[in-house]
This record gives sequence, structure tokens and C-alpha cells, in this order.
Amino acid sequence: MIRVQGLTVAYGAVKALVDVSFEARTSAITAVLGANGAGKTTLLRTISGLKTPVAGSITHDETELTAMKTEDIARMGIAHVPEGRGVIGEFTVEENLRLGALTAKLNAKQSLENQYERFPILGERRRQHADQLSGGERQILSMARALIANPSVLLLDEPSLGLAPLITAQIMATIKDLCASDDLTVILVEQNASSALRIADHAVVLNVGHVVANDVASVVAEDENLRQYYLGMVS
Amino acid sequence: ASAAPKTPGVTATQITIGATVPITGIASPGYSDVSRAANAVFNYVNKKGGVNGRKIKYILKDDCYGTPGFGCTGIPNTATQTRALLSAGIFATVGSLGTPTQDSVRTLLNSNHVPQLYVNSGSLDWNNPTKYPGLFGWQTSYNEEGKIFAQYISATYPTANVCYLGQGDDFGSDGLAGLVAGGVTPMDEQLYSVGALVVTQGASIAPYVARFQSDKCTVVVLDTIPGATDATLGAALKLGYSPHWIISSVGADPVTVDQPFASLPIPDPEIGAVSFSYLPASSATNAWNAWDRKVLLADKKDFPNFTATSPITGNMTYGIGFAVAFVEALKATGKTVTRAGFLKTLTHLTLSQTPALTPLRYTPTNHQGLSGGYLVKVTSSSATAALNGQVYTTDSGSGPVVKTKAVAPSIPAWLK
Amino acid sequence: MSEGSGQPILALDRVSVDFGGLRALHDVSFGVANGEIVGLIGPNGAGKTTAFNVVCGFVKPTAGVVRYPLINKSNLRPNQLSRAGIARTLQGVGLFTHCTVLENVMAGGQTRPDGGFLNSFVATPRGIRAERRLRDDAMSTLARLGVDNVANQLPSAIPYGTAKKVSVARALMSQPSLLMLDEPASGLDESELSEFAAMILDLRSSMGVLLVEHNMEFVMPLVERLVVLNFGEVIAEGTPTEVRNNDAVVAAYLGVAQ
Amino acid sequence: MNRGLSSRRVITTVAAVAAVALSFIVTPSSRDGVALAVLATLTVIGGSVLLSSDLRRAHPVVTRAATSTMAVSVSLVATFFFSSTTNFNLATGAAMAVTLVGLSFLTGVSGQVSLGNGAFMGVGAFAMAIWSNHHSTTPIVVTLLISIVAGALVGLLLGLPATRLRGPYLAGMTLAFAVAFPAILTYFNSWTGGDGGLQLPNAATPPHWLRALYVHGTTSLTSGTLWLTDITLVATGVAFFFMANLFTSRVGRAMRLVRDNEVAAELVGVNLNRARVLAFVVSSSYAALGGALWTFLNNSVTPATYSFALSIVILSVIVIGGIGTIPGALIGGLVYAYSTNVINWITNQTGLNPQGNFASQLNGIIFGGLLIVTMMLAPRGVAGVYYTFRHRRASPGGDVKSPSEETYAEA
Amino acid sequence: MDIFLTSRIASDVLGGVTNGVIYGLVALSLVLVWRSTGILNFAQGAMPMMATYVGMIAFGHFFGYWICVVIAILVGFLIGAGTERVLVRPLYGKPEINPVVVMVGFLTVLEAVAAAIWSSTPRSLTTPFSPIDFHLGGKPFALSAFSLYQIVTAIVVMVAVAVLFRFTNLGLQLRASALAPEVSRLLGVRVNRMLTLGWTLSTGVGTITAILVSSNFFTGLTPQVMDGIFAFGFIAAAVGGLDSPVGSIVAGVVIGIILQFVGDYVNSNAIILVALFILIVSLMARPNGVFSVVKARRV
Ligand SMILES: Nc1ncnc2c1ncn2[C@@H]1O[C@H](COP(=O)(O)OP(=O)(O)OP(=O)(O)O)[C@@H](O)[C@H]1O
Ligand SMILES: Nc1ncnc2c1ncn2[C@@H]1O[C@H](COP(=O)(O)OP(=O)(O)OP(=O)(O)O)[C@@H](O)[C@H]1O
Ligand SMILES: [Mg+2]
Ligand SMILES: [Mg+2]
Repeated sequence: MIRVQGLTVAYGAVKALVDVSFEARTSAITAVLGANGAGKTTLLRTISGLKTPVAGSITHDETELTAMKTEDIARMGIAHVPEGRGVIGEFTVEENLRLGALTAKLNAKQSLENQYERFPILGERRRQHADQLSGGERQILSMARALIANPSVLLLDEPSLGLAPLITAQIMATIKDLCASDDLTVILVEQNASSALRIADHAVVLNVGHVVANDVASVVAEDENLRQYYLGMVS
Repeated sequence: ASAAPKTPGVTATQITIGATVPITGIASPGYSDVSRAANAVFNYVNKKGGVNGRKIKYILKDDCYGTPGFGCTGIPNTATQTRALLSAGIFATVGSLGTPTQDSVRTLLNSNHVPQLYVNSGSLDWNNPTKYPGLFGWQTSYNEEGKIFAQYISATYPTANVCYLGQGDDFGSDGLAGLVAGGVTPMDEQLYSVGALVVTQGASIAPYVARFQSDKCTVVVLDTIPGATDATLGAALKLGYSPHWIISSVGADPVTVDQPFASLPIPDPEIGAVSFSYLPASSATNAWNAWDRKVLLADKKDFPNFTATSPITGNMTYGIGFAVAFVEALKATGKTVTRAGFLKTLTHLTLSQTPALTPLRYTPTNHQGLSGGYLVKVTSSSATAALNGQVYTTDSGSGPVVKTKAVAPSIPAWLK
Repeated sequence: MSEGSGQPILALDRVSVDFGGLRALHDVSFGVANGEIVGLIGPNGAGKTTAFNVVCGFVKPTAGVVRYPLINKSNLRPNQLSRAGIARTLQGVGLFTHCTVLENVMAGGQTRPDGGFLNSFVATPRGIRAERRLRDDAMSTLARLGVDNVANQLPSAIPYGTAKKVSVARALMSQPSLLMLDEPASGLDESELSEFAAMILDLRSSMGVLLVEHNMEFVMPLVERLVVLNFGEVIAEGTPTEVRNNDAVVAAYLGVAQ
Repeated sequence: MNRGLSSRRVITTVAAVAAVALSFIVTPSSRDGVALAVLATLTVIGGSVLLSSDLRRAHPVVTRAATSTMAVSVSLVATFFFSSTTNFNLATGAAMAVTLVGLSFLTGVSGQVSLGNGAFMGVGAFAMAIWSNHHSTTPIVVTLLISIVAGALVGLLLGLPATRLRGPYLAGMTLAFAVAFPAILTYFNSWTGGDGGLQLPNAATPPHWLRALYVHGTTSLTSGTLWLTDITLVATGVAFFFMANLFTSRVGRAMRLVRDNEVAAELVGVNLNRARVLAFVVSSSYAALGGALWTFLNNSVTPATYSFALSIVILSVIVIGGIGTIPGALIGGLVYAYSTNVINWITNQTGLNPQGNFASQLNGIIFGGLLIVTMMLAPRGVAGVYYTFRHRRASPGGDVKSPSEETYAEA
Repeated sequence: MDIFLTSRIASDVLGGVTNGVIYGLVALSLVLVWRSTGILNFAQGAMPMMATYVGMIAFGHFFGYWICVVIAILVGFLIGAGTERVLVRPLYGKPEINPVVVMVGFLTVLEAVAAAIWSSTPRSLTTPFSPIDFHLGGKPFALSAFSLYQIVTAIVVMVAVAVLFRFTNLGLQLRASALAPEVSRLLGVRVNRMLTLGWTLSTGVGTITAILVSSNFFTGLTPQVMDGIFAFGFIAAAVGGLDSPVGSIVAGVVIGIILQFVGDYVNSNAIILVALFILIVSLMARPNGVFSVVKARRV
């Protein structure tokens, strides 16, 4: 479980998050929604230690994360699929995956095979440099690289960006499964509110850094005000 | 209160001269001793009341030997600094250092009628009285050195295969010309480039040595700077090749050449090589050597660490040599000093009371300076000794190499 | 400019692209004419971006040709594209991050006459005039898209939706006949999307539009024709309704949910 | 607007005071100090009047031309009062500034790192010397143009591989060229005179049309060589005017686009290869002009001058002055011309033994250190600090200007 | 056989290999820094030079050769690590000119400081191996105990580095840290440690090289000892590909041999000209080096 309390984050004088508090429960998907620049990415980056908050705390099962280094947070099993994919272009698909599996100290061979099974397209491309993958393939690789370490927390920043509808559905289903079976905590950031709300258990809506809603997903999905003013959904 | 035209740099009590020399930068180690030793002489003379009542003020400007570096502006630096000397109002430049550097300011000095005296280089460029009436060289030219080497080779190794390695500028071409003029035509002659030498850390020399070896040359003449001498000797050592080495005075200083070999468990490969000198060997018992030491010891500012037992290097004797030549000429010019008068004295007087072993005989048509010297042998990793004491003179043209009696260089009474 | 409507601007003729052993495009043919909006869709890795890249000259076709009927040439290099009347926006925003918005838009007019080396170096009156005209034009293009208020800002300082418009403004500076948009909808929220769609519809009067997009809610109402790629081959082509009901497309791409 | 004006006044005053202070530190005689101070103050004040932002916006080229003309004519007048040493220093620095502005363009604008501009300078320097030795009667302007062409050709030759190289490979290739250059010169010794270099054949006498302008017989020095300085200053002014045009023009923009985003630049119609090579050719031509002016000033050239160290020096002074800017090149030129004086001054002030090991290495330590510190604290050098300052004063929020536009300063 | 071994061709090849492994080692140390931090280190010659002075000269008074070598390498490690921490750390993600300038400045400072302390006079290093060529049937062939030592050292170092990068997880992490520090952090890689380690290793390799170079009695050890070698080393690295440890050594050796032949059969003043030519031609043909494989797509 991830608990965020009173979190304030700033870029210079500009506050990107102001007094944000919410909980992301284990075995559940928490969607973080909001318009462009609402602070969603900033939130994930702060959780994984890439950004130091001005105030507030983030805890993972009683461990305070805000003072920890990114790499140590990652080593606790908190996997972050960053915005814009973040695959290492000069590495082959397989090297990218190996890097993902490094800290988990798993049987590398077996875990690689597992991912190839889950995403056959990666298996076909295993010797190809990630630079040469299509946009969607990179997104899939990034996802597989996060999953390979069997994380306990998964931070997803717009995972459906650039994915075909079919594969989007497939990935969402995978996440939902993992969530249920592996005690996984998922925080899902999405631009596309409707598809996120479809699979999320819980939703947090941000507006220019402030939490404007923090409730069960279905409640948020029904709220006409939220839909119109904060989620940019056209009714 | 007189109508006599004023001579720049000359007052009733002082004469101001200057030089551009490498005080900082790559060429400064070693070479910076030259101008300091000269200054020590001037200080010594000044303490004795100066020359004809005038004290000598020696302004040194750093030109980093024309190599660019931080704070050094390369060749333009020599020009800049020379101009600084001009605007300081000097009588003449004395003992400025370097062939390309001094070449670059010949025109400037000449057009301002400033004598450019005793340029520190063995190039023939300084001997062009028609075009540059105020320009004078001092040391024996590379060309003359070559002729004297040739004389030695023909006498000692009449049938040997001779090979030649020289530097790719006038040092090499003049030296080679001298060798040929002296009657020795090398069967293989090579010119190395300083640029390649520097970039390849000396490795560019090795192929030449291999050629000399396969040519079966038993005598090899080197017109090389010390770094190139090292590279040559090293390459030969590696190949197990040991000809008779004959090395120009420029690149033969045993202390310098020995550096890279010092910790090898073998003797200095330069030992036994023949070289050339126009100044008394530091080991010789010579009146001037004692005087040199006295002068250097007296100058605590330029030589703070010089003691009664410190070695006197070739660079020091060099600086002392031309400084003495200058004060003697100045003395001979008399009380009234004009540039024309000074040059006239210089070209019509034979100065034999300098530390050099041959007289300094300038004429209106010859501005070369010293015209000979003697052969030396490297006897240890730090010393040379006269080969047989014979002194030769010659010219930079087709004149013969003549055996002369060494001037017993005596010290003028007023300098003692 | 409706007189140009229907005139073909781009034609791919049996284009194939191989990357090593991988066949990214296989015998692909389709075209775009002035005044129509064409969507290029297909699963990830189907070859859509590759098709774009072939058109733009970033990738050389292994077989087949890309024709540019307006200038009667084929297989151009990327920097010749704008002269062929084609402008492309990049995925994301693809703006020049160290240049102001105005300079970004002026960059779109880079190929206009009188801006060559001599005119620049010597500052001929002709060069000065051309530069002034370019600046004025850029301002009015920004104004046309309603974003002239950010002209002096750096791209990093403006909202994402605005930046997308700026990138379109830049594309318009070369007065293209065909606008190619690579995943224009990604990163826009739904209200921004509908604004963007309206803008594209507006542009259609003077040019053709070819776009790659995965967001079906955005694509379907917008386009008149869809080309569907799968494993490098065209598996369907037609109106949105036809494509939506095509079983192969549903199986490979849309999934049942649609 | 009021704010803007007052801030300009503050900057002008500060710059003038700094210029006066600097003049006294670096010039050998107080007379020169005064003259230089007056010159600097006039330039700064005149410049800031001319550069009034309205005028600049409406007629950038006119402003630029006026500024260049004014700066050159003020310096020309000043040269009549300076001592020959100062004149020569100024000319040496001005020729260096020409080289620097070329590198500023190449690296600062088009984003290609070159460690070989010292060698390009050498190309111009030797072209000048070789040509003069074969055709001693060619007018000086023509000889300078020939050197520029020679520089352009070599730049083209090296620029061609540059079209395919990125970052470190390019920097390394230019490094290899710079390291090899003296050896290349000595390899072609029949042309270049080998390690000894070349002399210009005739003494530095002004062409007859110029001679009339210079009164003989003041002091032998000024009449003899003043014209060298003045020609160099005029050439520098012209070179800077053109370069300022290039910085602000469409071609300059093309370079910045390429550096910023290659793919997008290509899509707006920029030919990447052409832009890259062009930047190289411009920069090497400028360097060649700088080198030719040096030869012209010194009457001689040697390969040793154009060794790798020179390229490093060039890079260093432009970094200290402000890479990617035009004033940075001028500042760099001055720094260069007076570096010897400054180092000597430091040596004297610190009481180091000037003959000692440490003093002789002081220049390396100071310049190397300065380079590191500049890059760490103010990567755009002195000029960059000035721009940042002005920028902060002039735009209280909102109206953000691109960093590149800031470099549109005039010669 | 004897005749062949002492022939001109064989001696050129052997001489070329001996020089070439040095170029290769310099290239290798450049590759190490490049691969682990994405910076081309222009002070790559000067830092090891400094370590060599400290280890071999300052400690040379007290210890024998091998102890001094170990000390020098340790000092090299320290210099490398310290440089990365202090000078390089602030430069990541900056425009490429910044590290170039800073390292050029550092190079200048190091050479000046070394000259200020030890003067520019060449120093001679002791070697446990004779630099004099072996003889076969009375004729020398271009191999000495020292050159064998040099070649073997180069091979050992190269193999170690290649294994590190190609087969170990550490190598994977080193490369990842250089290419994408932020992503690597997210995957739990201790990036700062990796960056420091890259510089540490590279300066270590550099120090081994500098010791070998300055044991060469042509020049001995001077503050500028690595300047020329650096240029050749860079050429080897660029020809072989800055990403390829094996490529750099192979390119170094090939270039060494070619240049040896040029020096012998053409003119040794042409060596640097030919080296430049090789560089330009090879970069024109393969801009990322002969051994590079990656060709990124751009859009
Ligand atoms: N590196 C940065 N420097 C300065 N401001 C930043 C930086 N990164 C983000 N911001 C600002 O912080 C705010 C929140 O940005 P963030 O990227 O977290 O939004 P987001 O909700 O993820 O948006 P999007 O949907 O576009 O990804 C925005 O106003 C943005 O401009
Ligand atoms: N330079 C290349 N080398 C090797 N394979 C490549 C290269 N470029 C693309 N590919 C492969 O070609 C296929 C088509 O790629 P492309 O980028 O065109 O797909 P796409 O349809 O745009 O997919 P997406 O929707 O995921 O962006 C992919 O499988 C990709 O891995
Ligand atoms: Mg985001
Ligand atoms: Mg794509």
C-alpha cells in the first residue's frame, strides 16, 4: 500500500502539487486522472524518488519513501513505467529486460521466457535494438521490463499511449489479473479518463496540483461535474 | 646643450638594451638560463661602474619561444614583445633567441634601425649585411659546424659509409650543406619533421635508423635537437646498431640526452659520440670558467640557488659569452655611443678576449660571428672532453677548414 | 483553394520496406488527394510509422515508388518534402525547444526564396524584406490558429495543446497541400481533442490530411477514408463504417469492444 | 520601458567603469590606458544609444552597420594616439577575434565542436605567405581574399566528413587535424618552408593609395606600421558586420534548428549536410582570415605557431568570452591579446620567482582553471553573464525571450 | 623461418603491433569512459600521466617497480574517481561542448601542475624487461622482452574489459547508467556508483598505458608524454567505434602496423598525415566506427 500525505512539490517557484493526500490500496488499481499539466507525472516521479517534495510524506507499508534514493526505492519492488517509454534505445530488447530483472535477483532466463510468452512480439524482436522498435512496441517493452521484476507496486504513466485498442485492452486485463493474484498495488495515470475508469477501483482527480476528487472509480465516473470540468470528457 | 642627435636607449649614465627570450612555456627550461647568465654579466659590469660610465639595463621580454600557449601568443608574441621593447626605447636587442622567432622581427627591427645583435641561433639568416645592416649572429653556424665535421670524418673514417639525419629546417639543410661542402656526401640523408617527432613521441625517427643500419653506415651525423638525439640513440640501441655518432652541439648536451636512459641498466649510449663546441668545456681549467662562477655567484637575484659547486651548464656559458662580447664592443666604441658608431666598431674590430675559443671577427660583409671551434667527445653521461684540443675555423661558404691555434682566452683587465 | 480539390498529392505504389530480415511494409499502395482526410491505422508494429517515413524520405523503399504528383517527382529526401507541398508534424510536439514560438513558426518558411547564404550574409535589401515578410506571415498564421499571444514564449512554457497548434502553424507556413499528422491525439484530453478535430476539419478546405492514430473515438468521426495495415500489408481500405465492420480489422486491431 | 532604460544606463556605467579599470591593468603606459578607456567608454555609450531597442527592432541591419562603422572609426582614430605596442596588441587581438567569431558561430550556433580552428588559422596564414612569396605584387585585399578561399576549401574538405559525424567523433576528427597540421606543413616543406616557416618577401610598406593617408615622420614606428593595425581593424569590423548578419538571418536560424532537432529541421526543408558544411566553411574562412591577418601583421609564419595548443587557446578564449555570442568573440580577442600582460602582472603581484618552475607554468594553471570555472559557473562566458543580467532586468516575467535571440547583439 | 622473422616485413609487423597495442589501450580507456558516462575525455592522457608521476617518480624513491606500478594504478583509480565526482558530475546532460571544454581545461591544468612540480625534463622509468630487441642468428627481430610485456598486458586488459562489458551484469549496468541514467535509477541501478566506477576503471587502464609509454626510452616521462599518443589513441577509438572495446584494440593494432609500414617504406614524416587520412576515410565509410552495429532509426 502507498500512502501519500500532504504532499507538496514545486519546480522552482511553481507548485506542481499542493497538499496532495490519498491512499493506493494493495490488490487494487488506483487511477490518477486530470488534464494536461495537472501534476500526474510529477506525482509518480515523486513517489519513485526522482523528485524531492517540498513537504509531505509518502509511505510504502510503513516505510517512508521521501528520504530514499530512487534506486533504493526501485529495489524495494516499486516499479515505474515512465512517461514516454524510457526504453534504452542502444540496448537490445533482451538487454533492456535483463536490466529490469537485475535487482530482483530472479532466475534471469526463466523470467525472460515468461515475458516473451506474455508479449510474443518482444520474443520475436529480442535481438533487435530498442531504438528500432515501433512506438507501441517500445511501450510494451517498457511494461514488460517493469513486470519482469515481480514488483509489489506498479506506477504506470499513461501506459496506453500509442497502443492499439486491442493490445491496450490486453494489457489492462493483464494488470487487473496481476493485481488480483499477486497482491500488486497499481497507480495508473491516464489522460484518457474513460478507459482508465473502466478498470480502476479507485480514482484520484487532480487539477493544477490539487486533489479535487478521491473516491471509488465508479462514483467519479458518474460525477457529471468532474467529467465536464476536470476530466475534459465530452458527454 | 649639444646639437648631437640623441641615440635611443643611451643616456649619459645608462644604456638600455633588450631581448625576447622564452621565460615561460615549453622552451623555457634550460634556455631561460641563457639570458639570466647574460644579465649576471651586465650586473657584474654595472657593479664595477658600468661601461664608460654607463650602466647597462637589460630588458627581457617573454615570447614563449613563439609556441602558443596560455598567456603566450605564439609568433605574434615575439612581435608583440619586440614592439614593447621598441617602445621602451632600446639601443639594440642583444641575444634574442630562436631562428623563426627572430626571423619574424628582422624587418621590424631593421626598418626602425634597431641593431639586432648576437641572435641566439646557428642559422645563416643573420648574415645578410646588405639587407639587414644591423643584424648579427654570434655562434658558429650549423653550416660551419658541418664543414668541420666533414673534415674530421674524412680524416678519421676515410672509407666509411656516412649517413645523415637532420632537422627539417635550416638547421638540417645548412648542416647538410656544410657536410657536403666539406667533402663528405652521405650515402643516405634524411630530414625529420619536428611536428612528426612531437606527435609520435620520437617513434618517427626509428625508421631512419633502421635504414641507416641496413645501409651499413658506420658513421652517422646528427643535426638533431636533444629529443631527436634521444629517439635516434634509443632506436639504434633497440636494433643493436652502434655506428660512430657525430652529433651537432645543439643536440649533444650529455646531461639532457641521458635523461631518458638514466634508469636503464646500461651505460649512456651517447658515450663515445663526437660533438662540437666553440666554448670552453666546463671541465677544462680555464680562466674564464673561474670568472663565470664568480659572476654567477654574485648575482643572487637571477641565480638564487647557485653555489660554488653547482655545475656551469652550456646554456650559462653561452649567455656569458655573448654578454662579454657585447660589453667589450661597447667599451671599444668609446664614450660617445651612436648606433652607427657601435656597428662600425663591431665590424672593424676583432674581439679575442671573449670566452669563445675563436675570435669574434665581424666584417662589413660578414655578420656571422664565431667561425669555428673544436671537436669534443662525450666521456660520461654528464661530461665532455676535448677530442684533441685542435681548433678549426672556416666560413659558411666554400672556404677551407683551417687548423688554428686556439686563442688562449684571456680576461680583459677591466673585467677581472 | 477548393479548385484543387480531388487532385492527387501523394501516391504509394507497391512500396515494400525491409529492415534486415524484417519486412515492415509489403506491397503497400494507397494515395491521398487534396481535400480529403485519410486515416492510417493498424496494430502496433504494423508499419504505419514506416509508411510515414517512406513518404518523408527518412526510409528508402526496398521496392516500389512514392510519387509526389504535384511536382512530378518520386522518392524525395526529407528536406525536399516541403517543396513537394507536404508538411509533417512529429509525434509529441517536435518543436525547436531553444527557439521561441515565433521562430518555430518562421522556421516553417525556411525554404521560401531570398533567404540564401548571400542574402543572409550580406543582408541585401531583398533578404531583409524576405525576412520581414516571413515574420509577418508567421504572426498571422499564429493568429489564425488563435495562439499569437504566446509568440515570444519558449515551447517549454506553453500548454501541451497550444504547442500542438503551434506545430500545426509551423506546418502551415510552407503552404502545404498535404498535412501528415503522426498520432496527433496522444496527450490531448477529450475537450482538447474535439478542438483539434475541428481545426483539422477546417483545414481540409485547402489541403489533404493523412494521419496515424490509435484513438478510434477521435479518428472515426474525422476521417473520410481509412487504410488499415497489419504486418506491413494493407488489409482493408474504405470508409470508417466499412472498416469497422471488416472482420479482419476487428480481429487484428479493434477487438470486440469496438 | 523606463525600467529598461535605467537598467541600460546602469549596465553602461558599469561596463565603462570596468573598461577603464581594465585598461589600466593591462596597458603598459598610462597614456594608452587613458586612450583605451576613452575608446571603451565611447563605444559602450555610443553602442547603447545606437542599440535603442526601437531602432534595433525596426532596422536591425542599419543599426548593425552603424555600430560596426562607429566602432571601427573610433578605434581607427584611437590608433593614432596609442603606442605602437598597444596598437599591435589590439591588432593581434582583433585578428584573433575574427577567428573566434567564426568558432562562436560553428560551435555556439550550429552546435558542432571544433578543436581545429587553430589549424584553419594556419591555413590562412600559410596561404597568405605562400601566395605573397610567389606573387609579391598582389594587392593586400586580394591576398586576404585568397587566404579566405583557401580556408574555405580546407573547411569544405573537413566539413564533408562532418556531415556524417556527431559530437565526439567530429570533435576528435578536428583534434586529429589540429595535431597533424604542423606535421603536414613540414611534410610539404617545399611549399611551406618546413619547420622554419616562411617570411613575407617585402617589408611592410603600405600600398601607395594608403600611404597618402599616413603622415610620415611623426615617429618612425607609427608611420611604419600603423597602417597594418588599421587595415586589420577595418577587416575585423567588416567581418563582424557580416557575421552579425549571419547570426540573425535565416541561414543562422537554419543552423540553430539543426542543432535543436535534426528531424524537424529536415522536415521544414533544411538540408542538414549543407547546413553543417556551411557552418564549417564559414568558420574556417573566418579562421583563415584571422591567420592571414596575423601573417600580415608579423611578416612571417611558422608551423609551430599553428600547433594544437593554438586550437586549445582559441577554444578557451571564446569560452571565456562567451561562445555563441558575437561580443564574446571581441571579449575573447581582448583576453587573448592581453593574456601575456595579465599573467606577467599576476606573477609580479604574487612575488613569484618569474624564472621558477611554478611561475613558468602559471599561465597553464590559470587558464586551465579559468576554463573549468567558466564552464561550471557561467557556460556562456562573460557575454552570457551580461545577457543573463540584462535579461533578468529587462523582462519581469511573462515576456520570455529565447536564449538564441539574446545573441543577436551587434558587432 | 629465421630469415622471415628478421625480414623487413616481419619487423614492421612486430614493431607495428608493439606500437599499436599502445594506441589500442588508449582507445580502450576512452571507450570505457564513453561507454560508462557518454563523455569523450580529452584529459584521458593527462590524468594517467599524473598518476604515473606520483606512482613511479614520487614513490620510486622508496619501492621497487611492481609496487610502484600498483601504487600508480591505485592513484589512477583515485584521480579517476575524484575527477568524476568533482568535475564531471555537474556536466551530465549539458551540451556536449561543456565536458569537452572542462576536460581540455583540466588537461591544461594537469600538465602545468606536473611541470611545476617535476619540471618538463624527461624522467626515466626503470623497467624489469629489457627494451633491446631479441636477436636471431645474429640479426635483431623487432621484439624485445619489453614489447612482449607490453603486448601481453594489452591483451589481458582488453580481454578483461570485453568480458566485463559483454558478459557481466556490472557491464550492463555501466552502460545503462551512461545511456539513460534516470531510467537506470528507476530500475534500481546505483547510477552514481557506476559513473564513478567507469572513470575509475578507465583511468586505471590509462595509467597502465602511461607507464608503458613512458618506459619507452625515446622520451621517458614528461608532462606532455601522452599528448601525441592520445591523438593516435583517439583515431583508433574512432575507427574501431567508441562503443567497442574489442574494436578499439583491433583498430589500434591495425593502425599501428599500417603506420609502421608507412614510416618504413614511405617516409616517417608522413605517419601523421596517413593516420589522419585513415581516420577521415574510415569515418566517412562508417561514421560510428568499423565495429559499431547500432543504426538507430530517427523518427
Ligand atoms: N521539469 C519541469 N520544470 C518546470 N516545470 C515543470 C517541469 N515538469 C513539469 N512541470 C510543470 O509541473 C506541472 C505538472 O506537470 P506534470 O508533468 O506532472 O503534469 P501531468 O499531469 O503529468 O501532465 P501530462 O498529462 O501533460 O503528462 C505543469 O504545470 C508543468 O508545466
Ligand atoms: N530501423 C529498423 N530496423 C529494424 N526494424 C525496424 C526498423 N524500423 C522499424 N522496424 C520494425 O518494423 C515494424 C514496423 O514499425 P513501425 O514503426 O512502422 O510500426 P507502427 O505501425 O508505426 O507501430 P506503432 O503503432 O506501434 O507505432 C516494427 O515491427 C519495427 O520493429
Ligand atoms: Mg504526464
Ligand atoms: Mg508508430
